[in-house]
Amino acid sequence: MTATEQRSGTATERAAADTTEQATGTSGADTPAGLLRAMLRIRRFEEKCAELYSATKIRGFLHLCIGEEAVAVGVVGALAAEDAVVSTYREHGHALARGVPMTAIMAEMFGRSTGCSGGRGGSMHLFDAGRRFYGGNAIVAGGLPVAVGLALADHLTGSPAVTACLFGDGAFAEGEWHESANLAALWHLPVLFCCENNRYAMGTSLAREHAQTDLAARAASYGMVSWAVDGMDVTQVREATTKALAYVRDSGQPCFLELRTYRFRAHSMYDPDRYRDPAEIEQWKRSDPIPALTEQLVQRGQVTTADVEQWEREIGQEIAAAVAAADAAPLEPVEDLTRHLTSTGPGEGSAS
Amino acid sequence: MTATEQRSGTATERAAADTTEQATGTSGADTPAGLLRAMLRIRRFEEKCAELYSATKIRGFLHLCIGEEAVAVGVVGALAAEDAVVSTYREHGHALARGVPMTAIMAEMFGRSTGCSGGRGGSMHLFDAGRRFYGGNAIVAGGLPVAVGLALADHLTGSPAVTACLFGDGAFAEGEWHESANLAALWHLPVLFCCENNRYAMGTSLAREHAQTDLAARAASYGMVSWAVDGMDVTQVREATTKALAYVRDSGQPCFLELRTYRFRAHSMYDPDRYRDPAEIEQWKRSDPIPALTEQLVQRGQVTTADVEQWEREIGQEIAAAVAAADAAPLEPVEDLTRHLTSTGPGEGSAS
Amino acid sequence: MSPRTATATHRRGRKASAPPAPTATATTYREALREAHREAMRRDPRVFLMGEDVGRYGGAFAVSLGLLEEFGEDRVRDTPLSEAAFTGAGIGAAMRGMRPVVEIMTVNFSLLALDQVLNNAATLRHMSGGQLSVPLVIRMTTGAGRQLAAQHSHSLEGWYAHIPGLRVLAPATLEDARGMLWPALQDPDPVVIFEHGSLYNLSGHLPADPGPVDIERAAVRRSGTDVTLVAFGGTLGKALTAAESLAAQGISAEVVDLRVLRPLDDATILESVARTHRLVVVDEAWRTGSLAAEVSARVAEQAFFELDAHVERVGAVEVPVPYAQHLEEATLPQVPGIVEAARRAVGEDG
Amino acid sequence: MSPRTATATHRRGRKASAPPAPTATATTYREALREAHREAMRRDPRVFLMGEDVGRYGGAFAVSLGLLEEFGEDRVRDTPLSEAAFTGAGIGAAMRGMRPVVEIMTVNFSLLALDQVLNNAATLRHMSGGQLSVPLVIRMTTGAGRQLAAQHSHSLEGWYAHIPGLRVLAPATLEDARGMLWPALQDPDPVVIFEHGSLYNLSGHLPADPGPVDIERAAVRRSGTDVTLVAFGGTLGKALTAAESLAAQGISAEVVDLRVLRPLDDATILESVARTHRLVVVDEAWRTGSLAAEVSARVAEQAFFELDAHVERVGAVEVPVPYAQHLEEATLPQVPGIVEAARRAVGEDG
Ligand SMILES: Cc1ncc(C[n+]2csc(CCOP(=O)(O)OP(=O)(O)O)c2C)c(N)n1
Ligand SMILES: Cc1ncc(C[n+]2csc(CCOP(=O)(O)OP(=O)(O)O)c2C)c(N)n1
Ligand SMILES: [Mg+2]
Ligand SMILES: [Mg+2]
Repeated sequence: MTATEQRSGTATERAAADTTEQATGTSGADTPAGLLRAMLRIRRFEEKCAELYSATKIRGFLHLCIGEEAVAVGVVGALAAEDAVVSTYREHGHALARGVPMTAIMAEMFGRSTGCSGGRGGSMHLFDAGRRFYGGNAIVAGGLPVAVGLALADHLTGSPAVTACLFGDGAFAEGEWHESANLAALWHLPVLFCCENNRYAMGTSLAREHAQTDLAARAASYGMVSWAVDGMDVTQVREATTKALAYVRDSGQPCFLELRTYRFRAHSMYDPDRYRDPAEIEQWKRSDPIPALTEQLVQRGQVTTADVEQWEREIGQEIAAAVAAADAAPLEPVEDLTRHLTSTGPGEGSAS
Repeated sequence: MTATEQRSGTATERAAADTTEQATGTSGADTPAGLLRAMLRIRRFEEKCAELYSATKIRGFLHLCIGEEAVAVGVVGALAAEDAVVSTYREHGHALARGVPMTAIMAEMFGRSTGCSGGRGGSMHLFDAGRRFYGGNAIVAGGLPVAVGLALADHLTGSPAVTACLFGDGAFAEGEWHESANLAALWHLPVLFCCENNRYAMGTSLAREHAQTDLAARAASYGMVSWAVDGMDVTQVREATTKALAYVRDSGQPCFLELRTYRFRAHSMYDPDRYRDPAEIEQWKRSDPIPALTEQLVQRGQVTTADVEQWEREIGQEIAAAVAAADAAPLEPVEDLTRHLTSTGPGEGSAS
Repeated sequence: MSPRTATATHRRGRKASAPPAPTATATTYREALREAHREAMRRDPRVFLMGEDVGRYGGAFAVSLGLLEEFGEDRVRDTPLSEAAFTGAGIGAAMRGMRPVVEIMTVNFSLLALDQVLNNAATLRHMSGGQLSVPLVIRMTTGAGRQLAAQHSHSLEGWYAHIPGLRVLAPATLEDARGMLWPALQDPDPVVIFEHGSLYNLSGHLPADPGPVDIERAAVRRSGTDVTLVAFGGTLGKALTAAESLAAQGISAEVVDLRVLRPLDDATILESVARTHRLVVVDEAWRTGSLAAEVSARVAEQAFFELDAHVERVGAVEVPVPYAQHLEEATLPQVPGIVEAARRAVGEDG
Repeated sequence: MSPRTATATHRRGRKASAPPAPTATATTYREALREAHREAMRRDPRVFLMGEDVGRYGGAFAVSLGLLEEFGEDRVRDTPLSEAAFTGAGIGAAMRGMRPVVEIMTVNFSLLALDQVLNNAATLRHMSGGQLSVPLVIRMTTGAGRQLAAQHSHSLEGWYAHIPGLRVLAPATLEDARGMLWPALQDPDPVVIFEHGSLYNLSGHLPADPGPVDIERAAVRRSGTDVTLVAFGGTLGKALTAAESLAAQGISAEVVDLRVLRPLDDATILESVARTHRLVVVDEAWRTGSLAAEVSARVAEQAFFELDAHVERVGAVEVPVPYAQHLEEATLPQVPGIVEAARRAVGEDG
């Protein structure tokens, strides 16, 4: 075994260990290699989703976060197991980073009963209560008040948990954002507001949504500590999140992160993406968080191209296994359609 | 006739002339005496309303603006006839300052067909389309989007009109405020946002509604020119409004005024006012806009106590006449209940 | 009176004339609600109340007067005017194991929170495949009749009763005001409780330690043989008065109080209709698309050949409720209208 | 086919097989809507369109594609995600004499604007004693069937149809998609237009210069003698297919397209029931409290002794609409369910 292979082995092992930790819902992906591998895993997973969508294996709306993986990995990976996550319809990356098993996510998008929402949710509504991953909300800004409530419960019970709430620049225009921000700041609730500013809400650019586009500055007007972060740099995101989490835990106050990022793909699979200048997209692709970090780590000797190839193989296998499992998984029986409507519905005991 | 009487006569005439102009929907109350008389008129009118409420002549909810007259007179009196007003349920003062005839307002509160809303609206829903007084909205913050739309129409048609929208500090917590502020600023619409900050939303004090209580500073975060104004000083309110209107007309941009004021009475006639320290109320009463200005103008010789007595008599007569007329006025026939539901409803042609 | 509901008779704003049971105490609907909150907060530390002016003001309708002093700011939380946010916060807190009671001051303002109720509270359990539970209680005042005009007089119970995943309750008696909150809080799923604004001063007697009431079934509030009057919330009193008036005219009316607006208790209604063969449904909401339409449709579906006449609906005239007293009265269902409808139902039999 | 509606037949996503009229052009529901907007904006400078992504994106369902380029930013306005504010802005602009078309991307998000619709748009004229007019048109996509899951699959037409002061339309054909907008804009009062998400690709032919259609009456889309099927929007196609299937079984079904959900055109429905004596109402909404309940109640009230069987309702199973295809299909009304209901209605006659 060469020195490079040894190093590579080490990095791969570390990354794999991180992945395992993630898979159990804790946040271990704190090495640069681990962060890189986690982003790569999300990228490859979503590329596969796009393919499966074209093959009509996945249906409904599908929103990819390709280009935004540094936010998913940097923010969600920094959370403790006790922390909660509330997300949007663009949440595959968040769910994977949280440790929701890829098999459960894939099965969900295939509409199978083994899916992480029993096939009832689909791509936009991934849930994993055990990992405190509370979805998957497809009403823009609709998850924000719920996040405030989760944090309120933690505040009332003296729990040290933080609720991280991810939402877009578009959501920042909704009244529900404003009310939630004020409430969290007024009541000193441990919410980490994470605004994924990818500069577009569907086809509407930041400057057409907001009179004032400096979202961090506006969040500060609620009396919250607010930072703007380069959302294309996973280590910066990770560091800012770690700092923010410490602040929220110490102070019991909310904090706001504006994560400046960009989606490389269209809004959803339906979107012909007529509204963006291809040159703008190309420009942003130069900040793609994955190749940049790969190159950096290779240069520093923390990762080898062989490591990356190894990861690609592992990830490819993980994805293939998830697809195969999803394909083979059973459908929820139609007789169970009304199950889970209420705790006392047919076939259902109390869930709480 | 003594010199004093002459002077007094002059002031009274001027004030009376102002009142007449107001009554025709223009804004002439621009002399100190006129402003004072206009405030006095609102005060006495509302004191009578309280009495009539106890006598069950007025029913439903009744919200008085006693203590806040400087805002009504200073803001609304500064508007041009072409400008529009959108107000709340605490709008008697705004309606009177706009020139809505007192008889029509009183009749409305008596539920008569001669009322300014045909008896369908009551105290909370005074309308006078001819004077561009668009109510009277009793959903907190519910008038704000409508104001934005009025201004949008003016913007689209190149009209120089400004839409003044009055709302409370409580409304500032609603999502509809946030969305309206952003929209007006984003689209460069001629809206004058007038926040009557009387430090309470029903029984909830400013510090319990808002994480950040400097509302003008928060409005500025939308990229609007925003000023905080002493709402207990009618000349300051008037000046600030005039300046703001000029700015809006020149720039086509919205502007925000925070009018710092206080209500001397309870939130509504139902409210036992348990939540305020009586000492706080007494403290604020020392800034009562009416005696302070009276004293000042008397000292300066611009008004005599005889003037004031004269106004009191005139106002008393105006109120008595309004009450008598309201008492004598007919009720809308029950057969006309569904009239005005739509333009094509029974008994109704197109209204537009 | 149904065995399912307790002792006090239904009286509107005046003292009960029947002698009270030995251990009974005089109370009002408002006080009964307040006691229910007090009991719940004493029994279960996870219970807390939040909403606009529930604390320092004592509640817009004085339901929570004194609770802030007893339970402190953490458990009696005044909220800003942010209906969407604090309702959603109730959902989140419930998901995390608390038992929040969210007071939305009136149904009129609840529209601002309807997205949270429909898309989150009612949906999260099913959409997550049964992983989540939202044991939230939302209370709100509903209805017209106090000259509050168009924007403050809505009756939207029917809209909430349309939403799968919710339980919707309408206490119309002192027992129900006192007894529905605790079982609602035991429900692992969201419950919406509508309090009609005209009921808060309803007075009567309750036992010193009344138990919970069932929140599954409708209640027969008066027995009769000729026609069934179905009502709930603010119209129950009118239906009972109409029944008295009908009795004087020789028509025996049975009065069913729906109580539970979702899921509807078809059985109790159908049993009554099986006895009377005629049905009048009273609902303060605008007639088109009201809950009364659903009751009518269901009875027709399940007891078509039991009916000797078509189902009569007595609803509000379809206009924004006007301020003027005579117009408001003309808009809303009134006793004479109920009596006439019942007479039509009976008369059409001939 | 009713004389009140025009030429093209109802076809779902495939070409018309009948030869088109000489001047007719091939089109789709989406294009018909677009043409309607184009025509309105050309004819009346007061008309403008605003909503999320109506401009640069071309409309979430591509209805307004190209309109920004033709009419410019002032008249095709992209809005921020602020449903309450831009709907309210439409109300204000309408009050001030403009003729705004507000597109709310889907009915699911319209809850956020419901306060503005109910408390302002529908109410201002009456509450002001007839002084104000709100000539606003609100359009939105509705319905399920595309695996969009619980939060994106609502059918809330019934809620809007409950609101006095609104006119509510549901174009289900190319003619209606093309012809309803202009008369809606001529209405001095607010009009809400529901476009079912499954219809945009509906294709067929329209005359080159189709006139407006009436927005007062329901339409008989197929004549029959044994049973009346009432449907609207997304369920019309299913009802027509069911009618074909019933015909093959020797049952002649008449199909009534409600078209106008408020005010309901009772006369057309009653005329049909007077012929068939049996009624099935199909509604994609959750069964309890759906518009189907209102239709059922009205027909029972007005034609009780005409009915040979109780009114059948075919509605959605009362659960949040699930993502998985087989579960979603099981939730929504389908052709076999309509056929069965019609057979029950007819069979019960015996
Ligand atoms: C309340 C609401 N309005 C509109 C939509 C339709 N919609 C879905 S995503 C989206 C854009 C949201 O943009 P942003 O918040 O920036 O998130 P991103 O998609 O960029 O991640 C819109 C308009 C919705 N789902 N909810
Ligand atoms: C949306 C909404 N929520 C609640 C209410 C009940 N309510 C009426 S006035 C009021 C307080 C409003 O305070 P503010 O905006 O400061 O105005 P003020 O009464 O002080 O003039 C409340 C809570 C309402 N009318 N509308
Ligand atoms: Mg975005
Ligand atoms: Mg205030």
